[in-house]
Amino acid sequence: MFAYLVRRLLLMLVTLFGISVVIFFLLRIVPGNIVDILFAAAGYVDPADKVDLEKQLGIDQPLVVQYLHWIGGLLHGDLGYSYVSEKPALQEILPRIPITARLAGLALLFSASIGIPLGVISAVKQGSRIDYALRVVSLSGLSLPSFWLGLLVLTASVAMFGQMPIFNANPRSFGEAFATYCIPAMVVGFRSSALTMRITRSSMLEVLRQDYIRTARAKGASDAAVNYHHALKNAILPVITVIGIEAAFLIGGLIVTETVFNIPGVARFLVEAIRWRDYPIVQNLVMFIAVVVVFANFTVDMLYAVFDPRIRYTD
Amino acid sequence: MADRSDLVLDVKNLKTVFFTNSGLFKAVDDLSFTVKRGETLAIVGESGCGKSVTALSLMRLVPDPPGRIVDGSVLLEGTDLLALNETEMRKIRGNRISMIFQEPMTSLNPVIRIGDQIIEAVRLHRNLSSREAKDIAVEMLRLVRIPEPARRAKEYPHQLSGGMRQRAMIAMALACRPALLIADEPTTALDVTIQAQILALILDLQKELGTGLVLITHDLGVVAQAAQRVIVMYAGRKVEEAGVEALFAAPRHPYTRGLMASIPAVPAPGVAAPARLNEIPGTVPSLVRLPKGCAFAPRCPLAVKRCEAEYPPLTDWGGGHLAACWRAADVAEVA
Amino acid sequence: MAAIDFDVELRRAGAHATGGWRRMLFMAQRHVLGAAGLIIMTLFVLTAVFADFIARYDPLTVDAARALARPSWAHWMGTDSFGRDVFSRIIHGARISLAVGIGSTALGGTIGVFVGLTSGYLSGWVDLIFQRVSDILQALPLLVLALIMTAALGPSLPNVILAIAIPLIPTVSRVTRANTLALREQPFVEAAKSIGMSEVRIALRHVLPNTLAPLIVLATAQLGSTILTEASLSFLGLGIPEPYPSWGRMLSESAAEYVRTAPWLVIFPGIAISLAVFGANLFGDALRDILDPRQRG
Amino acid sequence: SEPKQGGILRMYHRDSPGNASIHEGATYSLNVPFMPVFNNLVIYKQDEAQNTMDNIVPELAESWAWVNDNKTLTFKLRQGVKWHDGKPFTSADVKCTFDMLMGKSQQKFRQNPRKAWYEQVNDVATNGDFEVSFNLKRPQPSLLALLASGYTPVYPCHVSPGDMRTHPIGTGPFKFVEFRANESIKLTRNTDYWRKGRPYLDGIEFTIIPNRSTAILAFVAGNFDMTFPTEVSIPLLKDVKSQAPNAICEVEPNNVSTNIIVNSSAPPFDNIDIRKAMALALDRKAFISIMFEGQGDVGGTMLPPPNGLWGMPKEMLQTIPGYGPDVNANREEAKKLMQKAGYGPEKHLAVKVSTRNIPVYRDPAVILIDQLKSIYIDGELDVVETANWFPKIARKDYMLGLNLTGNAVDDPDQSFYENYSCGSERNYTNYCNKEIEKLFDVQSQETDIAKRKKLVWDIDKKLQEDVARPIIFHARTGTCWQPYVKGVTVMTNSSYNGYRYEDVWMDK
Amino acid sequence: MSKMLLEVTDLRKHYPVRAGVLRRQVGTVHSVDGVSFSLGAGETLGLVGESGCGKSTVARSVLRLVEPTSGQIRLDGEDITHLSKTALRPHRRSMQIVFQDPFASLNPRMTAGDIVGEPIAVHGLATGQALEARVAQLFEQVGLRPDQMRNFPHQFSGGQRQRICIARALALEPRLIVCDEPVSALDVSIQAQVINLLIDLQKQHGFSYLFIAHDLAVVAHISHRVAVMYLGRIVEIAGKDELFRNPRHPYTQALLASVPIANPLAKKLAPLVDGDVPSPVNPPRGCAFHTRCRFAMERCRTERPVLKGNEHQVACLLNEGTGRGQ
Ligand SMILES: Nc1ncnc2c1ncn2[C@@H]1O[C@H](COP(=O)(O)OP(=O)(O)OP(=O)(O)O)[C@@H](O)[C@H]1O
Ligand SMILES: Nc1ncnc2c1ncn2[C@@H]1O[C@H](COP(=O)(O)OP(=O)(O)OP(=O)(O)O)[C@@H](O)[C@H]1O
Ligand SMILES: [Mg+2]
Ligand SMILES: [Mg+2]
Repeated sequence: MFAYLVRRLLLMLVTLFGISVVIFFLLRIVPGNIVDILFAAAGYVDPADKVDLEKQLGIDQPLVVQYLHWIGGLLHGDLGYSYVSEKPALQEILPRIPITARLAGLALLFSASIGIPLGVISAVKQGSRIDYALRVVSLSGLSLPSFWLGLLVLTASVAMFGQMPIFNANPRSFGEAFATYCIPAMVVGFRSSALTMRITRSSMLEVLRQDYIRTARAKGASDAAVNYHHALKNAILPVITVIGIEAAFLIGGLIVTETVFNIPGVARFLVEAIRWRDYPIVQNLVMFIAVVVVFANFTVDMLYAVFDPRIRYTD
Repeated sequence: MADRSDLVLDVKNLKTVFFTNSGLFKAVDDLSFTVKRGETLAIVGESGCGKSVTALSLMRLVPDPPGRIVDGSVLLEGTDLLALNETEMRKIRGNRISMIFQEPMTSLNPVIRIGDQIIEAVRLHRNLSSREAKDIAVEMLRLVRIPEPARRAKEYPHQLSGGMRQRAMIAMALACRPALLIADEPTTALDVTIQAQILALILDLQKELGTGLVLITHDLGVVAQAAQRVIVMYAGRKVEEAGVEALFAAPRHPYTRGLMASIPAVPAPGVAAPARLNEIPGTVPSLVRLPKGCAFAPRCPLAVKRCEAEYPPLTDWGGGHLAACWRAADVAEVA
Repeated sequence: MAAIDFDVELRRAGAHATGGWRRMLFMAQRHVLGAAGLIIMTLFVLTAVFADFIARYDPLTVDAARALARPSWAHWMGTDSFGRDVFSRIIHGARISLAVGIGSTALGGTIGVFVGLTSGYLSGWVDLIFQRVSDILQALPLLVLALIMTAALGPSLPNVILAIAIPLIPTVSRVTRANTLALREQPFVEAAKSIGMSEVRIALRHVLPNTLAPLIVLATAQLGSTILTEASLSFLGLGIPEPYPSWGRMLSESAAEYVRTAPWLVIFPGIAISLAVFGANLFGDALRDILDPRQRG
Repeated sequence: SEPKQGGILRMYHRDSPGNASIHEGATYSLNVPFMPVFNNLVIYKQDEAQNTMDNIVPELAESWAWVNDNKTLTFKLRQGVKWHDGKPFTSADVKCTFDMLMGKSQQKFRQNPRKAWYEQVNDVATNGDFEVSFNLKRPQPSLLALLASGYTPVYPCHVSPGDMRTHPIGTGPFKFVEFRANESIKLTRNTDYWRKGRPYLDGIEFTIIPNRSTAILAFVAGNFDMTFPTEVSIPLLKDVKSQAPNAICEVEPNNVSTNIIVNSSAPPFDNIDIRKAMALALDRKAFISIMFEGQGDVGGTMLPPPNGLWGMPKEMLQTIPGYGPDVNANREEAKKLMQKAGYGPEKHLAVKVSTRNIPVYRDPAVILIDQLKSIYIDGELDVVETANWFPKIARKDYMLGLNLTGNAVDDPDQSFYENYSCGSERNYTNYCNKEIEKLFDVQSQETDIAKRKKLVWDIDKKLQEDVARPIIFHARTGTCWQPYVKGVTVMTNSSYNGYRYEDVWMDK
Repeated sequence: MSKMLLEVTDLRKHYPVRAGVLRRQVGTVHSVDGVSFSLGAGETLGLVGESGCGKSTVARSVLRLVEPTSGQIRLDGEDITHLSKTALRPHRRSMQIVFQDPFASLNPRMTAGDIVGEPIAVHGLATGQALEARVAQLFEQVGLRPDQMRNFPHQFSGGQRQRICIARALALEPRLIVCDEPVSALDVSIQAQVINLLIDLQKQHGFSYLFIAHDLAVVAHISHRVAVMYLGRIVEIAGKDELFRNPRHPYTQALLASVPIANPLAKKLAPLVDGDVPSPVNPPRGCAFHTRCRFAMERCRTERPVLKGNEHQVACLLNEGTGRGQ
């Protein structure tokens, strides 16, 4: 087990290193840099100023040097300075993380707490009207562009309550907290709950065909015991994987949702930073997201071992 | 069939079909038999002839859809199982009637400890504390000769070898001391040396508990060693039934006879070159398009016109030796 | 025992549906939703192919005089602020959206299959590298990658397709790899080896065809999500640019300004997107049921 | 009713400005939130809608005078004014500010987009702590107009340009509190403001909402007291009106012209005939009707009257090719020119129309392409990301570009020099006509307004006839606020100058 | 033993068990651990043993479908253990394999005709009409109708599928056919058909079979000589009659005693051994069977017996290496 952990961590480091290379050089391939943008915003460029500025920001140096500089800093906890705001990147990124984390957490929670039970019901009642209805609803969840769903929710909220949930970093009341976090989380979670439901359903169907389910029935176990005790315990494994993968996809959904609901989280910030070619922000944020995703995958693997006694990472 | 009170199981005209997209599968067709207390009834026949479906029908576990028991009655200690509702049936399953499945590898829930799976079986039918149930579980494991039962109870199925898993299955099936145990090919997936151990174990326990046993197999050797009475099935139907000695001494149905002849035996000394086996030509018919008459007729060396037109009735040839063959009388002569 | 109508039961099980057409009809009945999905998809594909004949107006012609017309007989879905016929734009938009959907799925799928097959077949170093690369691609969120790609390449149809295709590669290659590894152990592959067949030929003739079914299912599901990704990219200003009438852009741009004042500008592209994605998913689901041998009843 | 003290004005912001330093930016995204932090020497009267010379009032200066044959502009400065950090304001600050703008000081701006405004200024001299003079190379009456722009705040000497980008210090009615990129900007009342009794508001809070529909919804729902100024498009205005009928909305020109930049240094547009044909093919009315439902203005370089001070009269405008009312006739003529250049129904000219990936750029480009179809030009839209737009234009890597030009001050000096003088950084088209350039100087020195106007009209007409940078239209946009917000003035010939907000108050 | 078709000497196949940070090998699965045997032309060698004892691994190694860890495989006297893939190709024609599972052995997406024709096509032995004719001939040879060539595997019954597999193996006219449990998955009544077919084919063509099964009776029926494997090793090898008449290894005896005899009057089953087969990862030291052997002596725990004897070889320390007599 310990050896396995170390090995996994090493692999994770390799992956993260790879990501750092990819993201760093990918960004440099993207035409246009912060200097261009700054001058575009000003509508003019004085070549001398441009050179000065490039020097000042250090983007005149060879890429490899820049890369080593970045990684070196990263290892010391120094993320550099945002080109745009000129504040330490860490200071820009850190306060936004809890916001997105809360959203993502709530969305996952929502997705699991809706998706899993509905998936079980749908599988148990396979072929029934309920099954069809649930499948159609979940599919419509998957078919709505998320910005569109978000806008609909906002419009409906204004039309019905004359109010719009506007982000408030320090909600004063439950209502505000609900509006700030839960509604957007539900919009994001709706889509992934549809996914969770589908995967739960197919996983359950698979498990329900297994011999040991028949054994449980032969013991005289009730339907509920068979479905939830014997079947779900086995069916949950692929669901965990999907929820883990969802964690990565969630970031994409959050970019859009944070934009629609105007939530100052990391996802939207990332898009802005890409637009501004604010490399220190983009690089570090992407690295942060990658770390989260990689750890999410790792957690999923660990959860697997918890839920499935057959998996005991001994090697 | 003298003493009715001694009957654990009385199956009459059982008919189970499958509605599939290639047609109607008559998996079990008009099957009747009885099992006495402490008796072992073997059901033999080749793959797909309806042995497992028979077992599942007794348990009322035929998957629906596509399967359905469409006719007959199953009297277990006098109660017609087919007339019970699902809740009542659940009280009987695992309690008065229980079953050991073919695949010990897949028939145990991989994510639940062995002990807990047995405990569940006990507590479903006995009003016991979990402590007491646990003791019973360990006791059962000891009974099926699993070494260190208390430790093994805490293990998961994958930590056990195939033979041990089958023992655990047996422990689970017998935990409530059922009146009838159905063992559906309990040793097919195991090696010969392990098979011998498991068979001996089942028979011992059966004797000990006085349970009626339905032993399903396709291995005539196993039948000969274990059963008192035998049913031979072919394409969903019972084609022959007899006491084990009578059957082996003088099979009345050409299929039974062919089967016995085609099984390779450990050879008698002195035969140098490999000898051809007696084979039954042709293939097992599909259960959808069964011939109108005797299903075995196309492969039968004795087949006559009548066989193709009319299904032969089960006839008693004396001493409870039943066979369904127009030419049953000639079989013995030919053999 | 209740009387059982054997004929009804058999009909329900599809026993009467033998032979080509009747079988297909039965499948359609059994998988009503899947058939609906197939019909939707087919309609969209036909629409895309015959857009020039179906559309009643040029989708790009601007006409100030008829701007923002409500849906009417002349303009079934109204016109946009440029006076362009929304119906014609949606019809032509089918081309774009399907080009994005099918194009990126096909591109990502093909590369993914190649990578997965090679990786599963060669194992060793190649496999290790491919797997790390796909780890890397997978840890970069799809939308982020697409964002950077479109930013890098500029928003044009091929670039958007490429940007959406790349994140598909790791998913597809993983599925292919897993299947390949499983198939390599199959006796029929060993049999092919034992007759002295070359590895490449085995991979192409024995392994690939047998991984196709799950891949087709995956592809249909991905098809829907690529269309949605394009819409999201459009919303973030990085989708297919004007003048191509992509559904995503039609929706995201008019959603901002015309939800209430000219709702037809929002509703129809919205329906088109959802319907296409819905159709692809329905069809994909049914395909999975049909192609998955374990699902057969 | 009497203005009331108090309340925080909540406004959304369309876009996160890169930094907080007005001098380093060229977008009113900076002016709106940060003008309230500063004072100028002089300023356009904030409660007058039209910026004119007559509406310029003193601010940090108490008075000004033109001396030395109109070659020196002297300001007497207000005394007792304090920077927000408590340091006293003196003439040194003024000198520092303009020296830096002219690139003469040690410290440098990261960018200095309006350096050209001070081309004619020799130096800025102080005379004691409270007097400064601008010494000019030649008379330039409009310098005062430039100094009155919202783009020309006075910066403190003792704060570095870098700090001004992140934490601006001014003398204005509001103090900077915080700026969270992509999130919010907060200002609070400067209790020490030199103008007694002002500002009325306790503070201003901007919430940055780049997504327009979200922003408008939030305004409609009452989350904001005011929209971002001049950001409400005509269709959205209708939306606001229908949902919040009480809201007050004004639609005014913002002195931003939408124009076509033509790369005349490379084929095909090095051919004047093709340029002319293109100009003739424009149907400006159609643009305006599509983009603004009719509420826009046709004009030349200068914003047309009545809102604009320098625009050509209508009659004169219509004599310019392409401005005539008969679009079809114009296009017939255009076709002839095209045929002369070798194109026709069989041989179309393929052209790329480059523009930025923003609707206000893209939409007119789409219309343009459609209109060019009528004269055998097949346009293809080439959408360029903001980051690449300017380098691309600078490389002359385009044929036609659709561009927006905002004029900070409704004054010919600002527009002409910046956009049309040879070698100017922002002369994207490299249009260079020495004769016209001479005329620029002539009008610039002219002190008689009427005469100057004539000169300006002639220049403007010539520029249009040369198809240097055909102006398509001048846009109008809306600003909305809740009925209880009072004292808001939306300026009608500039969108850069009216955001001091010291007169705004809330009646609630 | 001069004219041997196949000679296997001290064959070993070890699979590494990897673990740890660097995926270092921490253990070894001793799937096959020193197996030697030879097979003459026209001869059938039966190989029996419990599940997991390495029978299939021997089969695969002989065909070089897995690379043996060590040892030597000589086909017709030529060492093929280390031949390259290309050099091996011509030899592939001499040896073919039939697998246990007739369902998984056939590519579900190819027609039966294509499957059987594939080896011929791959070796370029025939094309077009000739190929078709040859396939038809093979079909007839294994008792299938040539018109079934166009059918797909799922349209055949289990026995028929195994015939297709046999036809495919015959296509290259090999001299050695390795049969890895070819009848285990078949119905009892079909099993006899396939065994008879194999016997008939051998009579016609003089093939050699390496015939693997776990059913002693089946092996006994078809083989000339029988080898018994236990945990990766051959523990006893002898002529069929000799082995059944006079099994010397306690394991062979247990196997024989465990086969249920299809005669109700015969002696009832008495399991001769207890417990399960040990794991091949950590095979017991000494004699691998000592953990289950009723006759295990102290010596068995430490000393590993080797095969001894001439015609009847046995690896047992009892009776000075001759095993336990009957
Ligand atoms: N779920 C099912 N759907 C359709 N047909 C079924 C199903 N289960 C069983 N059958 C059919 O019923 C027939 C009898 O099957 P059954 O499992 O009882 O055979 P068996 O005698 O137990 O064979 P084996 O020895 O292989 O276990 C088979 O021909 C099979 O096709
Ligand atoms: N690729 C492999 N990697 C690791 N171990 C393997 C591999 N293949 C086989 N083994 C192990 O080698 C041992 C022998 O396997 P093999 O398949 O040869 O047994 P067998 O005698 O054919 O068994 P069966 O009767 O079940 O077919 C087993 O313990 C198996 O787990
Ligand atoms: Mg069965
Ligand atoms: Mg094997």
